[in-house]
Amino acid sequence: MALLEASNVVAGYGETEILHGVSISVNKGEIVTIIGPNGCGKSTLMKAIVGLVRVRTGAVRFRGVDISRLEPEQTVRSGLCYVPQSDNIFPSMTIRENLEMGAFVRRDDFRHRIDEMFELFPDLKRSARMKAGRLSGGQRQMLAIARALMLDPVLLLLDEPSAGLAPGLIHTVFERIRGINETGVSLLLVEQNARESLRMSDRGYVLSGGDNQIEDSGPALLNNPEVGRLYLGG
Amino acid sequence: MTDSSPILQVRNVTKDFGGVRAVDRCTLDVMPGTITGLIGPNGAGKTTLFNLAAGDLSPTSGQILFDGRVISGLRPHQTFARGLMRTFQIPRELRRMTVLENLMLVPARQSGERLWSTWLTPWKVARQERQIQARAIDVLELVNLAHLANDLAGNLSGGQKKLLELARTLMAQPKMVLLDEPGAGINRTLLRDLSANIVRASVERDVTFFIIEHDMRFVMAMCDPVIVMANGGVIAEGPPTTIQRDPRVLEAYLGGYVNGPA
Amino acid sequence: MDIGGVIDYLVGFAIMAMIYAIFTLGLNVHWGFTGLFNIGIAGFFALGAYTAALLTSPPPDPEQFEDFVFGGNLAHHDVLAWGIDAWFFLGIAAAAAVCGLVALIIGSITLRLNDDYLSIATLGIAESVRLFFLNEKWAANGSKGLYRIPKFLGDLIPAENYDYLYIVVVLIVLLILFVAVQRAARSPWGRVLRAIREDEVTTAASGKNVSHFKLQSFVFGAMIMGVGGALFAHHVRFLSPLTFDPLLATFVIWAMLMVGGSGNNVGAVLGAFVVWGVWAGTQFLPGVFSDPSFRLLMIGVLIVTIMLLRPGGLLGEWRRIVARRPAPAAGRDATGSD
Amino acid sequence: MGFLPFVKLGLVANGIIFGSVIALGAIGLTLVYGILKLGNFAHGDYMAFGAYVAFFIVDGLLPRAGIEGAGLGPFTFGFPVLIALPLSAIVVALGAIALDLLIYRRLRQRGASTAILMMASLGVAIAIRGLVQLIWTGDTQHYPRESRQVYHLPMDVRIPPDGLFVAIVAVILVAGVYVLLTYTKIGKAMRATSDNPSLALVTGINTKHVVWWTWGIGGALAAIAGVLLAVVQAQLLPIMGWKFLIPLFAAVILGGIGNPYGALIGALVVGVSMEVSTQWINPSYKPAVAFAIMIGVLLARPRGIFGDSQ
Repeated sequence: MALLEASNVVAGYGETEILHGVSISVNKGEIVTIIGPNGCGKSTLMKAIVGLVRVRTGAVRFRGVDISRLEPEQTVRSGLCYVPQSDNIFPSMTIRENLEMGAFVRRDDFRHRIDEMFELFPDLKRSARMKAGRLSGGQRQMLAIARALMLDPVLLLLDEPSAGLAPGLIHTVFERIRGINETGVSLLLVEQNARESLRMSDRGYVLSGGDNQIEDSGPALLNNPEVGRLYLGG
Repeated sequence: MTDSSPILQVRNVTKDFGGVRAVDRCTLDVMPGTITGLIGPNGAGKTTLFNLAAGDLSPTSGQILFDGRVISGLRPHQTFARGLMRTFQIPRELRRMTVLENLMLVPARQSGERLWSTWLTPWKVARQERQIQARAIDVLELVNLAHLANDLAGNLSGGQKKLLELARTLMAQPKMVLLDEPGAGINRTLLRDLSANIVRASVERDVTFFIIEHDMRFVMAMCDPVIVMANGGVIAEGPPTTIQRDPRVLEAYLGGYVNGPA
Repeated sequence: MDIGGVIDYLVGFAIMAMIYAIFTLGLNVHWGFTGLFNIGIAGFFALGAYTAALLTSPPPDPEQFEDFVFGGNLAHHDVLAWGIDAWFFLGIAAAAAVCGLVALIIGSITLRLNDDYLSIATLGIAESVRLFFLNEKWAANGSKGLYRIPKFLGDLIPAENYDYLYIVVVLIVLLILFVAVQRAARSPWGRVLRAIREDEVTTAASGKNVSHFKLQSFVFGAMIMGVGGALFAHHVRFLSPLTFDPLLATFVIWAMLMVGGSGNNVGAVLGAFVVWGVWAGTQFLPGVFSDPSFRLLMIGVLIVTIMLLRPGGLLGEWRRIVARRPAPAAGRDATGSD
Repeated sequence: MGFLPFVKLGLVANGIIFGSVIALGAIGLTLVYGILKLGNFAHGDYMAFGAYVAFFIVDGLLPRAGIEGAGLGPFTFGFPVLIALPLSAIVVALGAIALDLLIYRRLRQRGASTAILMMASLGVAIAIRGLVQLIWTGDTQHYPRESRQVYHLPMDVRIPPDGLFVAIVAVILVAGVYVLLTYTKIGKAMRATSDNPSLALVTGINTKHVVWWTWGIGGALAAIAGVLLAVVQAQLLPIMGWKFLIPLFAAVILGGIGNPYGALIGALVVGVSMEVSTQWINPSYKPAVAFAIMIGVLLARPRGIFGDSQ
């Protein structure tokens, strides 16, 4: 059984319907990437899964349980953590406090987890008492991911982790993501940077116009000429 | 067909938000009379560039010229007065006002906007109102919204709000319009109407359009040239067919050969 | 009570209701048309009333006004020197001008900032004006107050018939202001104000200088309130800083606009009559209902109820009443988009 | 001390006492402002209500149980006030939460604008004052008191023992708020919600609880501020809270909206300025001084002296 299974999800904002029935799944241990041209509904799909956008019809099952009616605060407790694309840190709190907020729903002692995060992201350790608002773009992204990892999530949802980063940093971020996956966390990524993310993905989906278009293994999608056509028409 | 001097010139413009650089030494020209497309992956800085040109933001460095004069740093109503109008990605209609009122607001230098003229020269105001209303109805007919003239704008559908945004720009009779994703969230039929309206305005009213759009069919069918932004700067520019075949553009979308070819 | 007494009472009632209607019109310009949140109406009320009173009052009698040294004898020569009671009208105009000036100064500082600041600033204006007239005994006799404020047309009309004259004056002023506000509200000027109320960004993108228009609205509304204050001064003919407590000089006016329907000038006038009628009427009720504190409580509850049930007021905006659809839940839309 | 030789130190001391009362009110106001985006015009009336609830306990309730008294040690008030202080805080805290459930939550769910929220809070302010006047009349009241000698400190500083009490209570509470916001889970959740509400939601923070805590803390601090104000002013008046709004908002704006530490500093600046100004101008102009400071700050630094520049 798939870890996460979204079937025929219809969702949108106000009167506008963005997703017209999208189905995706993530199996345990996988990295799955969703790509597609701007405005295809990738981010909306993420938000629908975590409960920030209401799912109008269709179902989202996580470990077999329907989570499509849960509040975001409840989906987090079930082991599904989400990193938004931007504004994904608490700027006036210190880095350590940001990590503590990530563990908000944990009831056990999570100090060792903070240390683990500092080991994974040494940059953050050096400035643990600094206000997060003073971090650079790349460090912010790292902090946001570390924050989400504080819960030992089963599945991590990352919305465009490479957005707005310098090319050199993008590579580092993807390295880290691969490292996270190796510790047993399954990942669902929405990415603009299709090539790099598909290369390390087990599977990928291409969305366009709020519908599923193609599903294939990561490398196979990379070589599919149809993908380019979906982006640039023609 | 195009003049020799560009109507909009972006000169080495940079915009930082805190630690994030949204627009990075961007330089581009838009020629008068064209329908120029602006495409690029998310976070490329397109909307920020529009905000800078329209006066909603000030650049950190660099200059923007419109019609040969510097406009960067002006406030929105001042860029409007120069003949540059923008629309919003998510329509911002005036909800509790009618569709007609939404349009009648737009024309500049209405004598009735001076408080005293509503008392001292009401006949002048009334005459101008009649003219403006007639024009507004013309524009509404153009975009097929005339039957909704007296409905509250807040009650329009998403697609109709998009048309209202376009109608507002037609009402202003600007020299140039910045359209931010006019096609997002509207259906095929409306999209066709919209394109037809843009082309007509461009030809008949001599308006220059600069359009951010993600629907590639729309861009390829209408825009020439197309400018491609990525990471805050321009990476390619040219006629749509060339852009479509340009490997750099696809790379920008798919994530380039940052560490050598894949 | 004989018929004459009833009529006298009704005339007095109508005068006050109409004066309140003027304030409600001014508040409608602020809140109903522009969305400016003025909770310091009392400040403009007092400023208008004192300005008019000081300009028209006879020179102070040292026996009664120990500290009061303000000139005040400008109008003393002869109230009818110019054929009509020019000083009376000059006083009203000056009241409007002073209120407009204060609004101009405070508005130009606060209106370009966050909207919340204006409301706090209006509170500050109200308190500062009250403190000024309370403490500066030389200006307005402090807490003992100003009395013997002249009647319109002086002693030409016997005191017992003054209300019958004055109701005509107030009615005419109210009519003039009503027409002026109505014209302005329905003109392109009013359209810009309503556009600002709906969405400032769109209005700016339509080429309108938002902060200028907000300032115009704030000044215009404040001037109307000044006129209301001036008319009040010549009606009650006694002013003290205690007259302008927030209850009767600010909150009641808000309740009137809420009841009448913000954005609706007819509603504003109607609301003034209804609320003032209820206010005046309840004093004849037995027990707790005539207690001013109970009425204060009711005004608060009324405002909250209207905010919860009909934010547009009972009558709604003059254009039409439209069923409100629930807005999408705020705050649930996370950041970032496709 | 040499510095500012023209300022009377006694006034500075009074200013600090007064400022600490402002601080208790302003911290609650700024927390509500930051987390709920609501400039709460009823905050002053929460203070007044708290003072009157304490009055009811001291004057009506406790005497029946045989607990009475004034002139505890060096202070004018008696032991009952110490009992009433926490009780009143609890009552107002619960009241503030109840009002949120009854009014503000519904408005938020409807997506009401901040102006509508503020308007509703104005209605609440009026209603509370009406209620207070209805129950306790509009006349001046005071807690049972015995007059006491003031302390004479060096440099001609004289402070009433009550003032000392007020300052100490305020210091303890401000320290408590600091500990709460810095070290406790709910305090951090409050700061996180104020910082980035939608991220707080996906982090698993129960924003509903955060809202309750915010009102609870704001209400409790307001109630205590009200009691302390009644103690230093030696009287209760229904309008005391409304009159206090200007210094409260001035402190909040001075410190940057939503910033509790800024509000503390802002409150001390406002309090000291108001007191020291009496050296040159009529003391009854104190609220106008607070207003002038606020306008001055808005002119120079619209986001407050300690506000972020972003």
